[in-house]
Amino acid sequence: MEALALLQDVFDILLGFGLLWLAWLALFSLDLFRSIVSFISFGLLMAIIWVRLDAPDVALAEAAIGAGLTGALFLAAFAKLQPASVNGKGSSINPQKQSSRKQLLRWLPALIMLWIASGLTIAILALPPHATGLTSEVTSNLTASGVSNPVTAVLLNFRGYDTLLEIVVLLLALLAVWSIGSSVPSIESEPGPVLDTLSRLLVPILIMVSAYLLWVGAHAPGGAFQAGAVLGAAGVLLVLSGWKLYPGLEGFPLRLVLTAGSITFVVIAILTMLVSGTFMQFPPAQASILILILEMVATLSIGVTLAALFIGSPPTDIKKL
Amino acid sequence: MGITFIDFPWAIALILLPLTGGLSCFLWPSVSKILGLVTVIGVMLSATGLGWLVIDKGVYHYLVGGWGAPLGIELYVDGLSLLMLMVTALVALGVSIYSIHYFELSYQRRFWPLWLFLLTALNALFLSADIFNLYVTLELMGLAAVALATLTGSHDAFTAAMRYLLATLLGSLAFLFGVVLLYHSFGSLDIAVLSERFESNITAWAAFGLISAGLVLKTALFPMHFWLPPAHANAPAPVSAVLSALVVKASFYILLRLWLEIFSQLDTDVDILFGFLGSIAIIWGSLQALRQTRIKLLVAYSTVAQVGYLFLAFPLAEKVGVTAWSAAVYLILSHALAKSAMFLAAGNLLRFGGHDRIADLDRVAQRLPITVAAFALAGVSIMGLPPSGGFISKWLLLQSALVQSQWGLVGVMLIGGVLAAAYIFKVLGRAFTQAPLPHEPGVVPATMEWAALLLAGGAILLGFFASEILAIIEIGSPFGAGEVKL
Amino acid sequence: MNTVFLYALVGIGLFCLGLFALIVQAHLLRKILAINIMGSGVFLILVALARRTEGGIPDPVPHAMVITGIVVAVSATALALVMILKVTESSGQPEFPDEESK
Amino acid sequence: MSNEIYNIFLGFVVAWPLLLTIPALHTRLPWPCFWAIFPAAVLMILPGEAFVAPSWFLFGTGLGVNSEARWILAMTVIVWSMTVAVVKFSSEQTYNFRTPFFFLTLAGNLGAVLATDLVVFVCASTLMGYSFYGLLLQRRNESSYQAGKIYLIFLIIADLTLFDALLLAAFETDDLRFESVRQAMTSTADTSITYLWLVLIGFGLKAGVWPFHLWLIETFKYSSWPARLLLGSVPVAVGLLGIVRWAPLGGATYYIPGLIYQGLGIVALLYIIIRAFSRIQITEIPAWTIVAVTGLCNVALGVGLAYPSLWHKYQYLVYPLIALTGVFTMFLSYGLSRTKDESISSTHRSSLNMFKAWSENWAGLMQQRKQNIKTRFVLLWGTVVLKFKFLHCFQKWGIAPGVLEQQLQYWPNAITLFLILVIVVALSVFL
Repeated sequence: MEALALLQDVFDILLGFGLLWLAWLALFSLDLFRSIVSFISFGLLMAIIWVRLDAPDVALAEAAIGAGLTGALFLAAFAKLQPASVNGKGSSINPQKQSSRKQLLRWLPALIMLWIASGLTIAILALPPHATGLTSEVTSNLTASGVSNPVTAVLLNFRGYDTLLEIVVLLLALLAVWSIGSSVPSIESEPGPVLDTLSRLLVPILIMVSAYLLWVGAHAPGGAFQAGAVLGAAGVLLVLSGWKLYPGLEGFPLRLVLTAGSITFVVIAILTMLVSGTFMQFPPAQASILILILEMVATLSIGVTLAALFIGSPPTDIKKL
Repeated sequence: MGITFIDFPWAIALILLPLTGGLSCFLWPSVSKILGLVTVIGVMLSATGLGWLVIDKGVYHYLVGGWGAPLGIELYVDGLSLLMLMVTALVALGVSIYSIHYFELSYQRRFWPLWLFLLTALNALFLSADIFNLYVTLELMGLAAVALATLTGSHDAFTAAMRYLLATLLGSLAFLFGVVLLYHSFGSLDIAVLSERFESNITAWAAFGLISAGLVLKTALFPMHFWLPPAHANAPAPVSAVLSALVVKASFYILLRLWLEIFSQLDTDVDILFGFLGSIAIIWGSLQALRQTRIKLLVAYSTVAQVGYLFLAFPLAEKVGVTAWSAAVYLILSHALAKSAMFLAAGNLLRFGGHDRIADLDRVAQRLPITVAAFALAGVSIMGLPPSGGFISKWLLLQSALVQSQWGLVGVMLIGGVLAAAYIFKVLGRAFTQAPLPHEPGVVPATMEWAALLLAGGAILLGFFASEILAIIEIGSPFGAGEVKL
Repeated sequence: MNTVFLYALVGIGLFCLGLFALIVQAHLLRKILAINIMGSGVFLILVALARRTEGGIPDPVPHAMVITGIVVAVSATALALVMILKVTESSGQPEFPDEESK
Repeated sequence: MSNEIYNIFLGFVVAWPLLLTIPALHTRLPWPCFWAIFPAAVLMILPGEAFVAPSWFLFGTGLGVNSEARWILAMTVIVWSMTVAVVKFSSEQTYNFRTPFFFLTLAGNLGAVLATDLVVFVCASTLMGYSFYGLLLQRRNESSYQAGKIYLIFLIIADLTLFDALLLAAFETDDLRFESVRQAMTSTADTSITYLWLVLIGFGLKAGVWPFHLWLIETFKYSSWPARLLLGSVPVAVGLLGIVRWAPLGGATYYIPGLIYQGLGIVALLYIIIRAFSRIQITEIPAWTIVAVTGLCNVALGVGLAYPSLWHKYQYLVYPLIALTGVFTMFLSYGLSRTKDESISSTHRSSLNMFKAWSENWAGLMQQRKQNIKTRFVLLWGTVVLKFKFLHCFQKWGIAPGVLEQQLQYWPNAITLFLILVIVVALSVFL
C-alpha cells in the first residue's frame, strides 16, 4: 500500500511540474503557435489533475471548454491575426531592442512575484489541514434539490442564481463580440476530405455525447455546461467543414435559440416565485423535472453561443440592422 | 397568494426587469429604444418601491431559492445599498433618455442590450450579500462596460478598452483569489456569516491584500488609474457617464461593504495608506485635469480626483466613523449625478461643435444654454460649493478631518477644491466668449440637453435633502452606531 | 493531505507565472493567455483545497464555483480576442502602442 | 397678516426670481424684470419682523427680515428697479440670454440680504457672485472676458476663504445663526482671530476693498451697463454687509486687527487721492469712489474692532450707511454715463485738467522713480535667471506631470505598481 501511495505522490509531483512547464511554454515560448498548442495541452493536463482531485465535473468542463473551446478560439484568433499584423507595419517583436531599462523591468516584477508567491504560500500552508466547507449542508439538502449529483445540485438549485448570471455573462460576451464585429472574414478554407468525413462521423456522435452528459448530469458527473460545450464543439466542427446556417434562420430564430437558456431560467424562476412565493425555490417534488428542462434548454443555448463565439462575426441579418 | 403592494419582491424585480429588458432588446432590435426606456422606468419604479419598503420596515433580506446562507445566496438591502440602487436607477433614467437620440439607428441595437445587462449587473451587485456572487456580477459588469466603451469604434477607443479589459480582468482575478482564501478559511461565502466567523490570521490578511488591491485597481485609485482616463474619454458620452458615475463606484461599494463587515476586525494601517493615496489622487487628478485640452479627458481626470476623496474616508473613519462614511456615501451619490451630467453635457458640446477641444469651445453658451447650465450646476457640485450634494459631502469630510485635527487632509481637500474650481472654470469661462462658428454646428436634440440638466439638478437637489438622506444611510446602521451632525 | 497542498502550491505558481507574463510580454495574445493561466491557478487552488474534508468526498461548492469561473473565463477570452483583432487592425500591431516604442 | 403667510411670502421673495429664470416663464410675462423685484418691494413696505426656518432647508436654517435688513432691502429694491428702468432688459425682441443671469443675481442678492445665518448667506452670495459674472460679460469682447477672469479668480478665492470661516464657525458652535456665531466667536479666543481674519479677507475680496480693488476697477472699465449700475450694491454692499454680520463685532476687543484695519483704510484713501490726481479716467470715477467708500468703511470697522463700546453706540448707523453707499454709487455711475454721452462740458474738463497739471509735478516724479526701480529689478532678475537657468527648470516642471502620467500608463509599470500595492496592503495588516 505504501508503495502505491508513494507512486501516487510521484505521479502528482510529475503532473504538477508538467503543468508548470506547459504554462511556462505557453507564456514564454518564442513561437506564438507553439504557445497556443502548449496552452491546449496545458488544459488537457489540467483536466487530468481535476480527475486526480476528485472533481470529474470540473474535468469535463475544463476539457470541453477550458482546453477545447478556448484553444480553438485562440487558434482562430491567431490565424486571423497573421494577415492583420503583416498588412500593417509588421511585427514589432524585436529581441535586439531590449535596453537595460527593459531588463530592469523584467527583474523587478520577477522579484516582486517571488515575494508574492512566498506570501501566498505561507497563507495557504497556514490553512487548517481539515475543513468541511459546506459539504454537510449540501449532503443534507441533496434530497430536496431534485438531483443526486451534488455539483449539479449546487449549480442549478442551491446557487442557481449564480448560474443564471453566468449564462447571461456568456450571452453578453457574444453580444459584445457581435457588437465589435471583426471585419476580418472568418477562415473559409475548403475542408479536406479527411475533415469532411470526420465531421460527418463526429457530429452525430458529439450530439449523442452531449445528450448523454446532459441526462447523466442529474446523478453523475456531467450537466448543462459540459453538454453545451460538447454541442458547441460539434458546431465548431460543422463550421470548420464549411457548413453554413440556413439564411432564413439567421435572424430571429437564431437569437431566440441564443437567449432560450436565459429566458427559460427567468420564466421558471418567476413561475416558482408564483407557486412557492420565493424566487427560484423549486418545489422538491417537481425540482428534478424543472432542472432537467432548464438544463436541456441551457445546453442548446450554451452550445450555440459557444459556436457563435468561435465564428466571431455577426450573422448578416444583424449586420444589416 | 395575497401579495400586498409593499410586499412585492421589488429586489427581484430590480434584477429581472433589466435582464428581461436586455434579452428582449436583443430579440427585437427594431423596438429596442421603447423596450429599453420602458425597462428603465420600471427599474426606477422598483427602486422606489424597494425604498419605500426599506424605509418602512428596515433592513431587507431575501433568500434566493429559499435556501439562505451559508448554502444559498442571500440578497441584502440596508441604507447603503438602497441609496446605491436608487442613484443607479436615477442615473440610468437620465442616461437612457439621453441615449434615445444620441445613437444612430445601427448603434441603438448594439447599445441597449449591453446597457441593460450592465444595469442588471449593477443592481445585482448592490443587492448581493454573497462574495462569489459579487465576483460574477463584477465580471458581468466589467465585460458589459468594456463592450460599451468600444462603441465609438475608433482606434483610441479600442486600445483604451483593451487596457480597461485587462485591468478589470486582473482586478476580478485578484478579488476571486481573495474569495477563495476566505472561503477555505471560514467555510462560507455569505458576508454576514463570514463576519461572524472571521478571525485575524495569516490567510485573512493575504485575502484582504488581494481583495483590496483588486478592487482598488477597479476603482482606479491613484496610481491604479492608468486605464480610466483614456477609456472614459473615448467612450460614447452616455457610456462615459455610466462608467464614471456607477461602474467605478460599484467596486468601491464592495470594498466599503467588505471593509465594514469583515475586515474591520483586522488591526490594520491600510486606512492610512488609502488616505495617502487618496490625497495624491486628489492633487494629481486635479492637476492632470487642469492640463487637459479636451473636455472629456478633463472630466475623466476629474473622476480620478473625486475617487481620491472617497478614499479619504478610510483614515477619517478611524475616530468619527459614521460621519466620515456618510460623507463618502454622500459623495458617491452626488458625484454619480454630477459626473454623469457633466459627461452628457460634454457629449452635447461635442455633438454641437464636432470636437471637444476646450480652446475652441467659444460661443456655445448662446446656442446651448441648457447644456452649459447643466455643466455649470454639475460643476458647482464637483467643486463642493453650496448648495449642492458635493458641498454636503465635502463639508462632512472636512468636519471629520477638523475634529481629528488632520490638518494635512484638510489642506488637501481645500487645494482640491481650488483646483476643481480652476478646471471647471477653464471650460465654463470659454463658453462665454464670442467667436464666429467655423462651420455648420450639429443639431443637439432637446432631450439630450434636458437629460443632462435633470441629472445636474439632481446633484444640486441632494444638497437640500441632507437630513433625509443621512437618515436613509442609517438604516441597518452599516457604519455602526452613531449620529451624523450637520 | 499532501496532494492538497501540492496542487495548491502549483496553483500559486501558475498564478504568479501568469502575472509575470502579463507584465513583461508585450504581445496582447500572450497577455490573454497569461490571464487564462492565472485563472486556472486560482481554480486549482479552489478545488485542491476543497479536498480537505475528512470523509473523502470533496466539497462540491468549489467545484460548482470553478465551473462558473471557467464559463466566465471563456466569455472574457472571446471578447478579448476580438478586441485584439480590432487593435491590430488599426495599429498594425497586436500590442499597446506605448510599448512598441520602448 | 398672519405669521404663516408672512413666512411663506418671505420665502417667495427669494424663490420668485429663481423661478423666473426659466425661459418659458419670463419670456411670456410682460415686464418680467419689474415683476421679479415686485415681491421684494412689497416686503420692504410690509410692517413687522419675521423669521422663517423651513426644516427641509439646508441645515434647518432660514430667512428673516428686521429693521436692519430692511435698510439693505430698500437699497436693493431701489437699485435694481433703477437698473431695470435704465437698461430695459427684455425690451429687445430677440431672446436675451443674459436675462436669466439677471434673475439669478437678483435671487442671490435678496437671499443674502434676508439671510439670518452663515450658510444661507454663503449659498446666496455664491449664487449671486457667479451669476454676476454672467452679467459682467454682456459686452462679449476680449477685454471684458479678461476682466471677468480676474473677477472670477478673486471670487473663487473669496468663496474658499469664507468657506473656511464657515467651517471654523461650525466647528465652534452648532447654531450657525449670526447672533450665536458672534457670541461663540467672542467667547472663545482660540479660533476667533483666525475666523476674524478669514471673514475680513474673504469679504474684502468680495467687496473689492483696497488692496483687493483690482477686479473692481477692471470690471467697471470693461463691463456693460447693468453690471456697472449694480456694482455698488451687488458685490460691494453685500460684501460690507457680510463683514458686519459675520465678524464678531462689539464683543471682545480686537485691538491689533482694529488698528491694522484703520491703517489700511487710511492708506487706501491716500492712495486713491494720489491716483485721482494722476491718471484716473473720468469713466473710472465711480469705481474709485466705491474703493474710497470701502476705505472709509474700513476705518469705521477698525474703530469698531478696537473699541467695542463705540461700536455698540453707533452700530445702528451701519446699515443705512451701507444702503446709502449702494444707492449713491449707482446714481454716480448713472450720472456719469449721461455726462459722457452728452460730452463733458468744457468748464468741467478744464478744471479737471488743472487738477491734473498740479498733480503731475508731484506724482509724475514718483512715477519716474518707480519706473527706475522697476528696470533695475528686472535687470537683476534677468541675470539670476540666466545664471541658474531657472527658466528651464520651470519649463521642465510644466512637462513633468505629463511624462509621469505616461509612465504610469505604461502597462508593465502600472501592473508592477499594482503588485507592490498588493504586498503593501497585505504587509500593513500583518505588521
